[in-house]
Amino acid sequence: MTANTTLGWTREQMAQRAALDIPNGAYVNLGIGIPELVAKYVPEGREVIYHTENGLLGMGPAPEPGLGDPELINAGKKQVTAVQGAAFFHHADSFVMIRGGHIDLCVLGAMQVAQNGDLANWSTGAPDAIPAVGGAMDLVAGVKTIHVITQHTTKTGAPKLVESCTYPLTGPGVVDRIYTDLAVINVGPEGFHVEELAPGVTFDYVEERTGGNLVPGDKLAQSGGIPAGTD
Amino acid sequence: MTANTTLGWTREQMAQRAALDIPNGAYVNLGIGIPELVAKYVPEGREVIYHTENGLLGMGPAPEPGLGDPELINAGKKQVTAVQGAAFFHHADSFVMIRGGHIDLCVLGAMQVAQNGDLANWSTGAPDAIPAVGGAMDLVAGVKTIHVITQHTTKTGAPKLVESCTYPLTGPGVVDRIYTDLAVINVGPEGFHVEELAPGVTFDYVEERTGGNLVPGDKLAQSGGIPAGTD
Amino acid sequence: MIDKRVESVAEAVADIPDGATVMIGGFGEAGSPIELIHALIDQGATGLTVVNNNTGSGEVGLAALIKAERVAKMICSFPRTANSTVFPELYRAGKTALELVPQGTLAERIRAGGAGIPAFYTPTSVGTPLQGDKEVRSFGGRDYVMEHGLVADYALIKCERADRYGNLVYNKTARNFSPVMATAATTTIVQTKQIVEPGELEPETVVTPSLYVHRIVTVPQPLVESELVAAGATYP
Amino acid sequence: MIDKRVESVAEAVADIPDGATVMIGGFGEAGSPIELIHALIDQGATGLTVVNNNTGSGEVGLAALIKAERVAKMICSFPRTANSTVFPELYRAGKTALELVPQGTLAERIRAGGAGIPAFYTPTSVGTPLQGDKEVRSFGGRDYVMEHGLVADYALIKCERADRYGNLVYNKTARNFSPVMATAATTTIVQTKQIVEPGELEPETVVTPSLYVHRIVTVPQPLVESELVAAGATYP
Repeated sequence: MTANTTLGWTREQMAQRAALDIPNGAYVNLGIGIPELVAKYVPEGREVIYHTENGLLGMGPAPEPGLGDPELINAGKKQVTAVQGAAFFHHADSFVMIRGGHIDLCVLGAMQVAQNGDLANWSTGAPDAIPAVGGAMDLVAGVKTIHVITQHTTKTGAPKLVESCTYPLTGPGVVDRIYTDLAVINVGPEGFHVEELAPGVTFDYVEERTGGNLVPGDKLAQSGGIPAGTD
Repeated sequence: MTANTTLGWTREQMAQRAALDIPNGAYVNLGIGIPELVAKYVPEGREVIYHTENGLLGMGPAPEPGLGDPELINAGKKQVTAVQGAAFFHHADSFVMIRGGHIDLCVLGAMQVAQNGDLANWSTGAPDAIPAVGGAMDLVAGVKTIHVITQHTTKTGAPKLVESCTYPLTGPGVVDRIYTDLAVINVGPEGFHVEELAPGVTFDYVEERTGGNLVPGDKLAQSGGIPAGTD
Repeated sequence: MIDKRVESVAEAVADIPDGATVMIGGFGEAGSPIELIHALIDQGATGLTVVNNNTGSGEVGLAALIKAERVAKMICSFPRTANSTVFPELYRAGKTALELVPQGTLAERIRAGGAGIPAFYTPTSVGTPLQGDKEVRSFGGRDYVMEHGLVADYALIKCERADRYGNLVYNKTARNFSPVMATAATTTIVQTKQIVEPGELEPETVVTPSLYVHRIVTVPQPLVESELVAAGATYP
Repeated sequence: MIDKRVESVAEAVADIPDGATVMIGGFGEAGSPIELIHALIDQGATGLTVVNNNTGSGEVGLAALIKAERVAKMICSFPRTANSTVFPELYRAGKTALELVPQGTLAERIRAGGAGIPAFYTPTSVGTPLQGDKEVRSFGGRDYVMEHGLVADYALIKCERADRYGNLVYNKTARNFSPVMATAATTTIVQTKQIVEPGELEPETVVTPSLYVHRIVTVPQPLVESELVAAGATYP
């Protein structure tokens, strides 16, 4: 890995780190934004099948320029491809997969995560906001494991990992693990359990930027690069 | 029509009479027994699509000998064929069609029909009977129109059209019309409304063999054969 | 003979009255029956309740219907769109109401409506603002909210191939909400790219069986919404 | 690489414990996974709760499993069979319990179980003895009964073609309950007539997507139940 000009992981590195924890054979739904980047970093030798809630299991990467089909898109409405062994289905069937607990892992973005696992990622609750929820509430209610990728703080430096969410919830107690630019953090009995620190980042540095209770996790390690997956 | 040796319609004629009332373009589910005979008597020029609840819309007649597939059967578990324009689907989807009110007409057999339209056709309620309901309760609860084909009386001469059912109900107030060997009878505000009598059969003759309130219907006619449909 | 074909999109939507509830297929542009929507704009029906996952893009298709102020209420999961300010402006001005429904709950409510199921319980939205004042009930120690089936007077959907009976197959992720909407509407109106002879659609692969379809109109080369939006097109 | 294939029907069912709830696909003989059922008889698990529309025919397949007294309880819609006295005898002797469920309610309960829906309302059985002591509730002036989702530890199903991921297609009316059972079981075990390469199953026509399937065993020429029954065959 090349040296970073700023402390902590880049967006790409966060995605790369999250990708390490996706096991072979997993059925995975990736949210819009940084989570979309995860697919390209899954280590070689692991076969992972991507679900997009608009009706495709076996989503592949974006098409070659000029070869896309405007009727083959992902949940973010970007053109994608279908892999060998894919299946198309309608929306109700797609959410049977989600609500029924058949998707192993969902990787989502976040506005706030509380130390009890509450997630807020759909609305700031501002009076003039146009509320838009999409499939986020279904995903967090139904998918077996929820991983979040997010910057550790907002653009103005406010913590996104908080004691309790001030934004409207997407779901209560749903987050299992958080990948930020500074650390890999599990949601556990004592709140935020730091399992891994980005290169050069200290526990204290993370704690100063965290709104909830932060404790060293069982496997706390300083990352000397992108380490092997720990799940 | 050739003369009958007994008073009233034969099984085949009952089916023929019921078939006259099936309009062009109808989606129809036929029960086991006499109702199965209806399909072959639908007048020429009418296209009717048959649903079988085990997952086929567009059921055709029995296959030629030796050409059947044990995995292409009807609800009575007899081998059938699929017509051009058929569709296969799973059981939950099949009962979406039924429960959702998408089948126009169901023709069923009966043990008893009450003058308020209650139907009993699945169990005698005998203590040692093995209860078996199949799809009958779903059909009567969901299909838009329910027609019954039945002998007017039991083999021992007891009325099957009764004031109120003594057998366990399949569904309350569900029957619209009854085709017996003696008459065509609508279920209406005053009970059993006789709309048509089989050749040589009188209203009084029917009334003597009926357990509930029998009245002449608006269109009461003596059938001089198998008449034109009245619906 | 059963033949559900009609001659034109105008004829297909001619009887949709003011105040109707209309389900419109599509997720973004994929599966959006743009010609049927434009015919509905031409036809003039207003005060509509529209069910769609989104609120359209640019100023064509669903966004154009909304911009023409024909939509009294939207029922959808994601009314924000990258390329349109149409819905947000009318919503903020109080001219269009919004019922926000989680996407999976929306799909399941439509399916339930078509399946004769008046209500069901789902874990989605429990403990969130969208739980609202809905009934919450515990099954096996977990809380669920009660949601109601959703039906419509009309469904406007788009498919890839159809036969005269109304059997349909779709193209890739353009399938999305259309098969369940077809089950939940009193009258389902389909625009198809191609009409084929009965029997050409393999019975094992029909997605929407014919009994859910009432009118079929052929639109061999439908407009592509993203191309129209990129070109700054408007409708009418 | 993902590869859900196992070598034999014996291996496929080896871990099914006593007392398990097992959904078995098929409507009559169509879709009945007869080799998997026979492997389950050989394996010896007992005290099973079995979900199937019927109770088998003759003394092979499901009827043989019941005759071997491995089934403590049947959940089905139509336990009477033309060609078997197996279930009636054990039922009358009190050796096998019965939960009788209307066919459409059975299908929908299994679908709900797979869909994460703990309960729903249906008009079916209202005002009949099968309403039992279930909750009855009025929606829009009509009464409905509440029914619960049904899940299983295992599903045993049969399909026509599968790939190593577990995508499945079926043959005609042999599809019946299998696609919903596949969604409702913790472990879904499939016998397929043929294994094909990934990509050979057209993605538009897959009926059971791969994520519902856990084990696949190839049985190229499955036994035909009606032929066995006609020949008076028994198992084991």
